[in-house]
Order: sequence, then C-alpha cells, then structure tokens
Amino acid sequence: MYYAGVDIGSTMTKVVVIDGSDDLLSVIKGPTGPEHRQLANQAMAQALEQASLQIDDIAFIVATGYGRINVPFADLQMTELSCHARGVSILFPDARTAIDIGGQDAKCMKISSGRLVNFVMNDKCAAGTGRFLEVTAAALGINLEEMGDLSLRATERVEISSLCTVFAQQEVVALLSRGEKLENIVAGIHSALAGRISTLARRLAIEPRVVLTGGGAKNTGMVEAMKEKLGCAISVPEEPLITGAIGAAVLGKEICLKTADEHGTPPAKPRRLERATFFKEEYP
Amino acid sequence: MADDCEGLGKARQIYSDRSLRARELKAEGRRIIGYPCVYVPIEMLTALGLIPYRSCGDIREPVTEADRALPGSFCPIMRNCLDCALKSKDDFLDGVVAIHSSDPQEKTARVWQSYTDYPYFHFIDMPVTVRPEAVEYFRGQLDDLKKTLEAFSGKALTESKLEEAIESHNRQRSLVRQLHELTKPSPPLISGTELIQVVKALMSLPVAEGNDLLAEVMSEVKNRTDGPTRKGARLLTWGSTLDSIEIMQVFEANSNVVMDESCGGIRAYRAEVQNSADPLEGLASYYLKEITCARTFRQAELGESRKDYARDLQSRFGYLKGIIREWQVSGVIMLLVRYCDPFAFEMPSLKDYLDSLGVPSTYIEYDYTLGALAPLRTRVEAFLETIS
Amino acid sequence: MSVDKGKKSINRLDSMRPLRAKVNETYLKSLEAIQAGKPAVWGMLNFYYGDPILKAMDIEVVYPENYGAIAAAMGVAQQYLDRADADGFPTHLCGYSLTTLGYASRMMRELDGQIPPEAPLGGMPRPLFLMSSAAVCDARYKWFQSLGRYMDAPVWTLEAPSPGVNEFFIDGNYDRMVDMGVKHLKDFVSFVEGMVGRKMDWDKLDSTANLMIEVNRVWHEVNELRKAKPCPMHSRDFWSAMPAALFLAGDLEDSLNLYRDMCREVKDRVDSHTGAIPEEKYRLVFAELPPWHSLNFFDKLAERGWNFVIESFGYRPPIPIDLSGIADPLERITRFNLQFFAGYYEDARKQNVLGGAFAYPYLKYAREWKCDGALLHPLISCRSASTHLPYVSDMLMEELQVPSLSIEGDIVDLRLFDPEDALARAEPFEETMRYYKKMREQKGLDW
Amino acid sequence: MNWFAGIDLGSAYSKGVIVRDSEIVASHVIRSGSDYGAAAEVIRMELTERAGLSQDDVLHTIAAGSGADSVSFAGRTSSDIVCTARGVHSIFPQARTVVDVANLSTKAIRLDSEGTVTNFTVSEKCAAGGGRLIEVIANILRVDLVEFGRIAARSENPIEFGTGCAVFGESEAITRVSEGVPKEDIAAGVNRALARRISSLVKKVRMEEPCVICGGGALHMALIQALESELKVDLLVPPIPQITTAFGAAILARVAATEEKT
Repeated sequence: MYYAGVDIGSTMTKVVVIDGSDDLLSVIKGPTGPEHRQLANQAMAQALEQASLQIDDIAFIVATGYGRINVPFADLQMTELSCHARGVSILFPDARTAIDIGGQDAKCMKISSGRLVNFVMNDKCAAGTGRFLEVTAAALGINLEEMGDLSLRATERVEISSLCTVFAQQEVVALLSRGEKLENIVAGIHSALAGRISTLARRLAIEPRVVLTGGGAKNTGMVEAMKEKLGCAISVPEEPLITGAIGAAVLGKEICLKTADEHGTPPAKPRRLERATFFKEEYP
Repeated sequence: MADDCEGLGKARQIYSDRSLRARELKAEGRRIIGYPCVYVPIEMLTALGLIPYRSCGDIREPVTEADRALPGSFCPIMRNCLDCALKSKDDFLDGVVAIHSSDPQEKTARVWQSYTDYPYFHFIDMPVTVRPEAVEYFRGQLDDLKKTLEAFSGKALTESKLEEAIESHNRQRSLVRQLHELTKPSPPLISGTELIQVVKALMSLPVAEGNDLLAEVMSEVKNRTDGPTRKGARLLTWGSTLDSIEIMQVFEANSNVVMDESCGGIRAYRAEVQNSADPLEGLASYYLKEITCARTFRQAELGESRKDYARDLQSRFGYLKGIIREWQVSGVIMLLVRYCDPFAFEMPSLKDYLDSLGVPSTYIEYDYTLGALAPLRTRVEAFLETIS
Repeated sequence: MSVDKGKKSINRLDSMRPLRAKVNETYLKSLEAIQAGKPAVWGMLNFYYGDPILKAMDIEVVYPENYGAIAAAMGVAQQYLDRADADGFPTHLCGYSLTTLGYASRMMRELDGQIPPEAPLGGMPRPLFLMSSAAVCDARYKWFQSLGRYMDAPVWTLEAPSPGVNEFFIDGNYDRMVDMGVKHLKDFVSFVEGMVGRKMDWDKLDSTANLMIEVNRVWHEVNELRKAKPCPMHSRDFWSAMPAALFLAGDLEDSLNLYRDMCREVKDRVDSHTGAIPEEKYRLVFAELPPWHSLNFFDKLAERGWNFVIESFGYRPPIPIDLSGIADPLERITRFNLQFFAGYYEDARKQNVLGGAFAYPYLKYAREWKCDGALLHPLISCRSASTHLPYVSDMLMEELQVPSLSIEGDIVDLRLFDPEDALARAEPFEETMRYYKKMREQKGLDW
Repeated sequence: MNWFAGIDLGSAYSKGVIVRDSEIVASHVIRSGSDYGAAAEVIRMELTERAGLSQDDVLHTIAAGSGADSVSFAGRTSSDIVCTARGVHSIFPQARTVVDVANLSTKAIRLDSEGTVTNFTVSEKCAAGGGRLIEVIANILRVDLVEFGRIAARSENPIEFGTGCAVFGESEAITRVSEGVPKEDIAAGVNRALARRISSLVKKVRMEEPCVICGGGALHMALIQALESELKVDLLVPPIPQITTAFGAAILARVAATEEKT
C-alpha cells in the first residue's frame, strides 16, 4: 500500500509518496503559487508519475501546511506542526526537539514517543522568520544560497537590530555604505535571527536531539549560528524541506492502518485529480 | 422590530444588530447610558430607570478616527471603542460611565470625554488593591456617581430602588450561571458561540428584558435536538475580552468551548452582590473583590510578610479549579488581546497554575481584528492535536 | 570643569554637577551598605509617597526602572529580555519590566540568589520586600507581582487615586483621597516595621517629610525661573539634577542646599540674560522619557537654536502647596503626593481640558514657558509614557497652535531611536514652528 | 546657462533631476541597490548624458533621502520633507496638503502659499505604510503592478487586512489565498488598508485641499482611488510622481545658488 503527504507551505510546496515501510518513492518540490488547488493536483500528478503509480493506488493522503485546505483529493488535513514533529521523529527516532525555520514563521516543537506534545510559533513579527534572511539578502544584492558560505568567512560579527525585518533592510544597506564587510554583516544577520529563534525555542525546555528543518536549515551559516545560540549540537535532515510532507504521509499511513484494524478495511475514498496547469488564470 | 423572534434567535438578532433595541427604547423616551467595562456598577443606572448599554467597539470596524488621539501600540479594543464613538455609531447614547479599571480604559475615557459631548459623562476612579481602605474609597467613588446620576436623571436614587435593581441583576447573574450548567453535559447543550450571542444581547438590553430572554433561551436549550455536536476536547477560554463569534468559531471548529472566563463570557455573572445594610458598600466590595480581572492586585493575605508562590497562585486563579473539574475541561486557551498589559503579565503565572493542576494550556495572542485568522486556526488545531 | 564642556553648545549649570555627583555617590554608598549585608528593598517611582517612609526608616532602596535603563545603556539588557521572553512573558511588555524579570529569573533560578556576575554597577541584590505603586502605570504593579514567580519577597502595592478632572471636584472626594492615603500609609508603616523588625522614628519621619516638601519647593522655583527669555537652564540640567528631589537620594539637608545653589546660579543667569544655549531661536517642551543613551543629540539641536525650556511631566516637582498646618506627617506626605496630580486639576477645569492629569500639564507648560514646539518621544515598549502623546499633540495644536514633532524610540531597544532621522526632521519642523508663531500672533497668543 | 541638480536617495529607489530655471531637463530613477554612493554616480552620469551636459555644467547639487550623505558630489544635503514640499509647490502652487507615499514609509505634509512646510507627520515605524506592501502582495498574486490595479478595480468585497507590517501583510495575503479568496479582493483589500493608514496620517495634519499625492505610491491608480474615497477628495498627481522630492532638491539648489550670488 502507498501513502502520500502534501505540504503546501507559504513559499514551497512539497509532495512525497511512501510505501508501507516508509521508503520514499517520490519527492516533488516547487514554489507555491496563488492557485493552490491546481498546484496540489499538478504536484500530486508529478509525484504519481515519478513513482509510476495511479491515484487509486494511494491508500491515504494527508494534506498539511498553509494551503492544506486546498487539497481537494486529501483524506485528512493536519497542521504542519504535527506533521513536522512526526517527520522529524521518522528521520531521527531519538529527536526530542524540532525547530522549523519557514518562510513566514518559525516553529519549535517538543516531541515525545514520535508525537507532537508541545509547540511555540512565531508569526507575530517577521524579524523571527526566514523572511528576515530573504529580505536582507535582497537588500544586500546577494542570493539566499550564498549567505551561508559568506557568513562562514566572517572575521567578526556586525550587530544587527533584530527589531524589524522591514527596517533591517535599511540597516544593512547603511552598514554596507559605512564600509562594513559583507560577510560580517551576513554573519550578524544570522546571529540576530538565531537569537530570536533560540529565545522562542527556550519557551519549551530544549532537550537533545535537536533537529533543524525548513528552508533555514539549508543555510550552513544559520545552522552554525543556531548551534552557538542554543549551545548544543544540531542535526539537519538530508532534505530539510520535505520533513512535513514525510510526516504527513506517515501519519496518514498510521491512521489508515488503525482504521483497517478496527473496521477490517482501510478507508477507501474514490478520488480524481482535476486536470491542472500551473498558474492558469482563474478569472476570465 | 426586536420581538419577532425569541430565545437564541433573538439573541442572534440582537448580537448582529446590538443597538436595535436600544434605539427603539430611545425612541420611546428612555435614556441610554454606555459603559465600556464590566466594572461599572450598572445596578445604579437600572435603579434610576436608565438603560445600561455595554460599549464594546466592533471587531469588524477598521480603526481610522481613533488614530487622531491613540497610538497604534495600544489596547485595540479601547481604540475600537473610541473609534466607534468618534464615528458617532453610538449616537443614541445619552451618556457614558467609564471607570479606571485599567490605564487604557482611563486614557481612552478622558480622550472620549473631551472629544464628544454627551449630555452626561462620569469617570469612576478605582483602586487596585482589595484593602479595606481601598474598598471604602471605592464606595465613596460610587457615592459621587450617585450624585451626578441623580442630578442627570432628576430622580433620587433611593435605597429601595437600588436594592430592587441589585436584586434583578443578581437574578440575571444566577440565570447566566444556570445557562452555563447546560454546557456541563457532553456534548454541551449550548455552544460557546451561542453563549457569546446571549451575553452580548444581555449587555444590550434592560435587565428585565435580559432576564426574560434568558428564560426563553433556557427552556429552548433544555429540550433542543439541534445542539452542538461532540467534538472531543472541552475547552476553557481565559482572557480579558472574547466578544466576537468569529474568534470563538475558530476555537469551536474542532472542540467544544464549555466556559469562557472573560468579560464577554461568565466573568460579569459568576458571583453576586451580597445583601448589605449599605447597598453602595455591597456594590463596592462586589465589583472590587468578586470580579476576577487581572487588573486587581490580589495576594494570599493582605500585607503578607512572606510570598508563598503556590498560595499566591491560589488567590489569583483558585476560582478556575472548580470550573475545570465540574466542566471536565480538557484544555485551556489563554487568550491575550495584544497590548493588554495586566493580562499579559498574568500569562506565565496562570500557566504555572494550570500546570500544577495538570491541565494542558496554550497561549494565543490576537489584535482584535478579523484580518488574519489562519495563524490562530493553526495554533488551535495544533493544540487540539497535542491533547487529543 | 566647564572648559572641556566649552566645546559643547549647551551651557550646562555648574551647580547641577554636585547634585549629579551626589546621586552617584549615594548610589555607591547604598551599594556598599547592601554588600555589607544591609537589607535592600526594590522600589519604583511612587511620587513622594512610599519613599519618605523608607527613608525615615533608613532602608536602602534600589529602583529596577532605573536599573533597566542602566542595563540597556550598558548593553547587557538583551540577555535578560531574551530570558523573560523564554519564560513566557509577551515581548510587547514594558522593556524595563522584562529586563528585571529576566534578571530575577537568572539570579534565582540559575545562581541561587547570587547577583549575576555580568550585572553592571554591582547589580541588584535579593530584596527584603518589593514596594510597587499603582501610580501612572498599571503594568508596574503587575510587573512586581510577577516577580513572585522567582522570589519569595512580599509585594506592597501603594494605592494612587486618579479621578477625572470634573469628578475630582465633587464634594468630599478630595478628603476621601486623603483619608484613604493616610490609612494606607499607616498600614504600610506597620508592614515595613514588621519586615525590618524596627519601629518607625516618627520625629525623623516628620523632618523627612518637611525636607522632602521644601527640597521640591526650591526645585520647583528653579524651574519657574526658566520662563525667562532666553531660558537659562536646559532640560539636560533638569534630568541631571532631578533624582535628588524625585527619589530623595542622599541626605536631604545637603540636597536642599545644593538646589538653593542651583536656584542662585539660574537667577544670576536670568539677571544677566544668559541663555542655556548660544542663540535661542526656538523654545521647546520635551515630552516624557528622554533618550538617555544619546543625549548629545540635544547639543546638535542646540547648535540649530533649539532650547529645551521645560520637560517630562512625570518627573516634575509638584506645584507648591502649604502643608505647614498639617500635624500628622502621614497626612502631609499623602497630601503632597496627591498634589503631584491634583496641582493641575483646578487649572485644567478652568480651561475645560478634560484629558486628565497627564495631558493638561503640557498645555500649561507651552503657554507659560512660551514654547514654539513640542518634541514628543513615544516609546515602543513603554505605553504609559507614550499613549497620551498623540492627544497632547492634538491639544497643543487645537488650543495653542503649538506644533509637535514626534520621534519614536524605546527604553531598552536603543537602536530604535535614530538621531540622524530625528535631525533630518529638524529643518521642516523649524519651518513649521515659524509658521505657527505667526498663527499664534493672529490668534492673539502672546508668544 | 544655469543648470541645477537634485538627488533623492531612498531606501528602495534613487531619483535624480536636472533643472534649468524651473524646467526639468532630465530625470532618472533606478533601484538604490546596496550601495548608495554607486547609485548616486550612475544617476549623475545618466542625468548629464540625457541633458547633454558635462558634469561641470551643473552649478549646484542638493541631495536628500536616507542615502543623502553618500552623494559625494552634492553641495549640501537637505531634508526630504522640505524638498518634497518645494517640489510639489513648483508643480502645483495651489497645493496645501501633500501625501508622499514612499516604499517603506508615508509622509503627510501641509504647506502654505509659499511652499513652506506648515506641518508634517511620518508613519509609525511598525506600521510601515508604504508602497512596499503593494509590491510584495503583487508578487504573491503573481501579477505586475498594472495588472494589480486592474484586478483590484474589479473587486466587490475587499478583504480586511489586520497587520500594518509589510512582511506580515505578505503572510496574511498568502493565508487568504489559501482560504480561496479571489485575487481581486486581496488586491483591493491591500489598497484599502494602505489608504486607511495613509488617510489617518493626513487627518493628523488636518488636511486642506487641494491635496497632492506623490512618491512611488502615486504610480498605483487603484491606491489613489482608494485614498480618494477614504479622504473624499480628488487628488492631484504630478506627471512623474516619484521624482517630486528630487525635483524639489534641484529647485532648492537653484535658490541656494542665487542666494549665494546676491
């Protein structure tokens, strides 16, 4: 039997298909656009193609993330927090704390026996989210991808006011024109954001193993800064973006098997993918 | 017309058009007095035939006028209240009684008074401790209110009239408590959303009409078949104000809210004014001591010589213990209206207390707009996923 | 001494310096006493109400509000803010409160009651008890109550009545305020006696109260002299000299003499038409807490001819009131404390400005000190010192045609206040002030 | 001949103008990027080239905006508020109120018949009411700014926007998208939210007509319409609204130079 997880995040959409032993049969990633329904269908279709499966081969589909309510073919919607926690515990069975640095928010999750038991979220101020990196990178005229390596070359760290993302843009430009070294500014940016997020994480008593996921986890400089601020080792999944999707698929599998035990048969639901194209104009 | 339907239907109608009845009564020559806070002793208004009308602001109304006098980082509810006043959405009011229950209330009241010209405006000062001299001072403040009310209404506020009014408001309090008895079963017979509609209707009606409405609702709800469905978690919401169904509906999407401990819910009704030889004295001690809002400074014992944190928590939050047990509460939402300092300081201590009771809780902050409910929804769903 | 200051464009008062020195010295003295084991109390600005009691009983008081400012200025606040945040206190709370909550958390939960090694200026020791106040800001007593999470020190919250402008004048109201105040202080005294195991020396309290009142009367007189043109004393001197009167720092006899010296120097300047800045082009009132960390920004404004002639209602001495006929020191103290607000009510009612004790004084200042403009300094995390400012600015314009310039800042996030940005607004604001000078003339306002 | 230049280095865009008397002979706008100094040089070259001048032909230059100090070739710097007032005054002498909608912040300015600033206010830091919000949301909706205005005009029920933060405006838009709210309602909602914030600024300085809107925000027709319905007035818009401040700086440069002569 096969199971799928669809994670429509604020910036990226991810779909995974797994089999009964949690092995990944397909992984699809793409930018999230304004038309989630089409996107979901499109991404699912690609995932099926990659796994050379038909939609009816999938026993259970869980949708998660910002756009979870726009996955017409999903059997169940769950929050990204539960899915992330589950995904992390699949990848790192001994994980107790998961920190996800997403595009629009930052989440910290406590995990016990593979389940989400407590969480904190920052969506109050952008200064504590991945957007802080994107926006300041743009202001500095560099790519998000460069930031990590750049910051590792820093000789010292420039103090960046972590107060506000919008004004941090001006701040970093001012620093540049004051002749501060680019890499030192970038290092300062990482440490400012890491400071915000580790403070958030401390609202939950942090226990090892700590796993970092989301876009922020792909940034080596960010990972280093987080290690320093948290004062502990940090694990990062091979592909930090798909943790939530994996968790969704696995949770789906577990629910499916549970109902199968209780009622003999798994919950079968006739479903069909709507024919979809990316960014089709919705309003003629 | 406000009387073409009854019970929950009527509550719903008044909730969606709160000033409906007030405007009718105004047309009949009655006088309507607005009050922005549950600390205002409305019994004194009722006793003089004045109609107390809770000014709540309107969560759907974007604040535009209040910016003139209040900054952005300020109690959004008070901003909203003042905004409605400055847009003369409450032009049917004959007066306002405001009170120093919190600094935002005080600052707003003073701006409110100087930017508007109601025939009547009174500001009650309110002490912060429950010490005897504080109660005595507060009683004196009510005496001042009595004087200005008498001058405004041209009537004398006799003890018997006041006792009558206290009587019927106490009746209302006990009826509201009886109504909350109906959330004890699982599933509850009445939803948190419906309770908001009822309570807000009560705060828009003369006490007698409110009591009739409660009677109707009670009999309707007792033998209803279309009540809420069982949703697993039974939640208690706690905070300063939760008075809009849009927020409550987010909470109730996957749970049953069985008790709302806020001044849009049970807070104004949980206790009663005690009979006392001096009714003003009775009112003073009820409002200062019995209403459990974070603004009042409580401690285990007056002038305690050593702080015992456990007893401190008991004295501040002890009243929740019984509710949690009797209503079988499985989770608590600590709801903070952004920039509400008295409640913001309370959050970690309340969490300590709930932890000591072994009740899971989550902290949610919102800014009294309907702008972005999705993050709210995610937090609540995730919380429910952790406790289910 | 004034040689090195010579370059500065603000002509500081020499008589201010011993006052400032005295405050620092007092701080160090009490620190020594505390380190030698003398019990200390955590207090907060309470407007001459609880302080004289503690002073008369010779109890050392530390002020977390001031310490929050120090921690911020010395750049150590952030770790305490983060700690308070991690402990679950919402980040939009008062920065000073978050700083000390984080400080207490570190001291009690990590260091078992020891003063954190990184704490600047010797830190704040574990308190014997906390004296909080309901005056001016309700976040403050909730803050001290919240410290109960970390420390077993009991809290006393001082009541502080603040009725409406019209309600204040209802028969008997004032007497009841006095009555509550006296009863409240009586109980407070016995509470303190119980805490320190000593009895109150009532004669000492009596003289302390008298000195407190007299010190503030002279201090008020000094500030009245600033109505002169050009203004002889700049706000910076006010802020440097104020703690001795506001917090009753050090020996009050000394303070009295020092303020008298100050009065003399200011009077000499008035007589010799010496201004606090080289050329006074604009007279301004400053509203509420100054940007402690970048006060030299006032020098830049002084170069442009901006003289700050009056400021900070929250720190001012009360308008003098004759209490010599009041025998009971507790009642004298109570009435003096009430006077801090009440002193303005009569006038406010005459002007029919109902905005309350916090807004009206600025109208009085602008009128009597003949201000061309107001510089408002709203603080992101200090609502009580900020929320009234839009109203103040609206009233100043409505009633007096005096414009305001608002520059955002914060009490702990010092980076928020941007002097450059502020100075960039100076030029257009000067045009604005000149314009409204004309408007006032047309309206028959005489400045 | 007498040519004068004004340079306005903003956080997002840099603008430059060369005038002869009060005539604009050349103007240029570029993204500020991460180096104000470089941006200023690019503008300087582009301007002189377009005007067919050599750099020495420009007698006097005044710089304004957050990067003003980085303009090495400027004679002096001046407050952007004063420059905006002067610029508007020379285009619309009858104007009494100006709304300058920049990328990150918005200013409301009152001026008299001489173009003197008689009052002004700037948007609160955390409610950065600027054109940035529109850019960001347009990006979310995958439409360009023209299309953004076009669809906004179609909306029947614009959404309510809670936050004032440009970045969180983005999250809000995304969540609304995920709730299946039509693009046009989101676009219109953004415009209305921004218009409301701007109008309360304008009310603070006690608006008097005629009222001018300038700055990058004045390029968004839909925003202008939303603001007009909030303020219940018709707004005047300069031909090239985003260069108004630079133009004012150039005018000031001319005045300063002539004052020096006399």
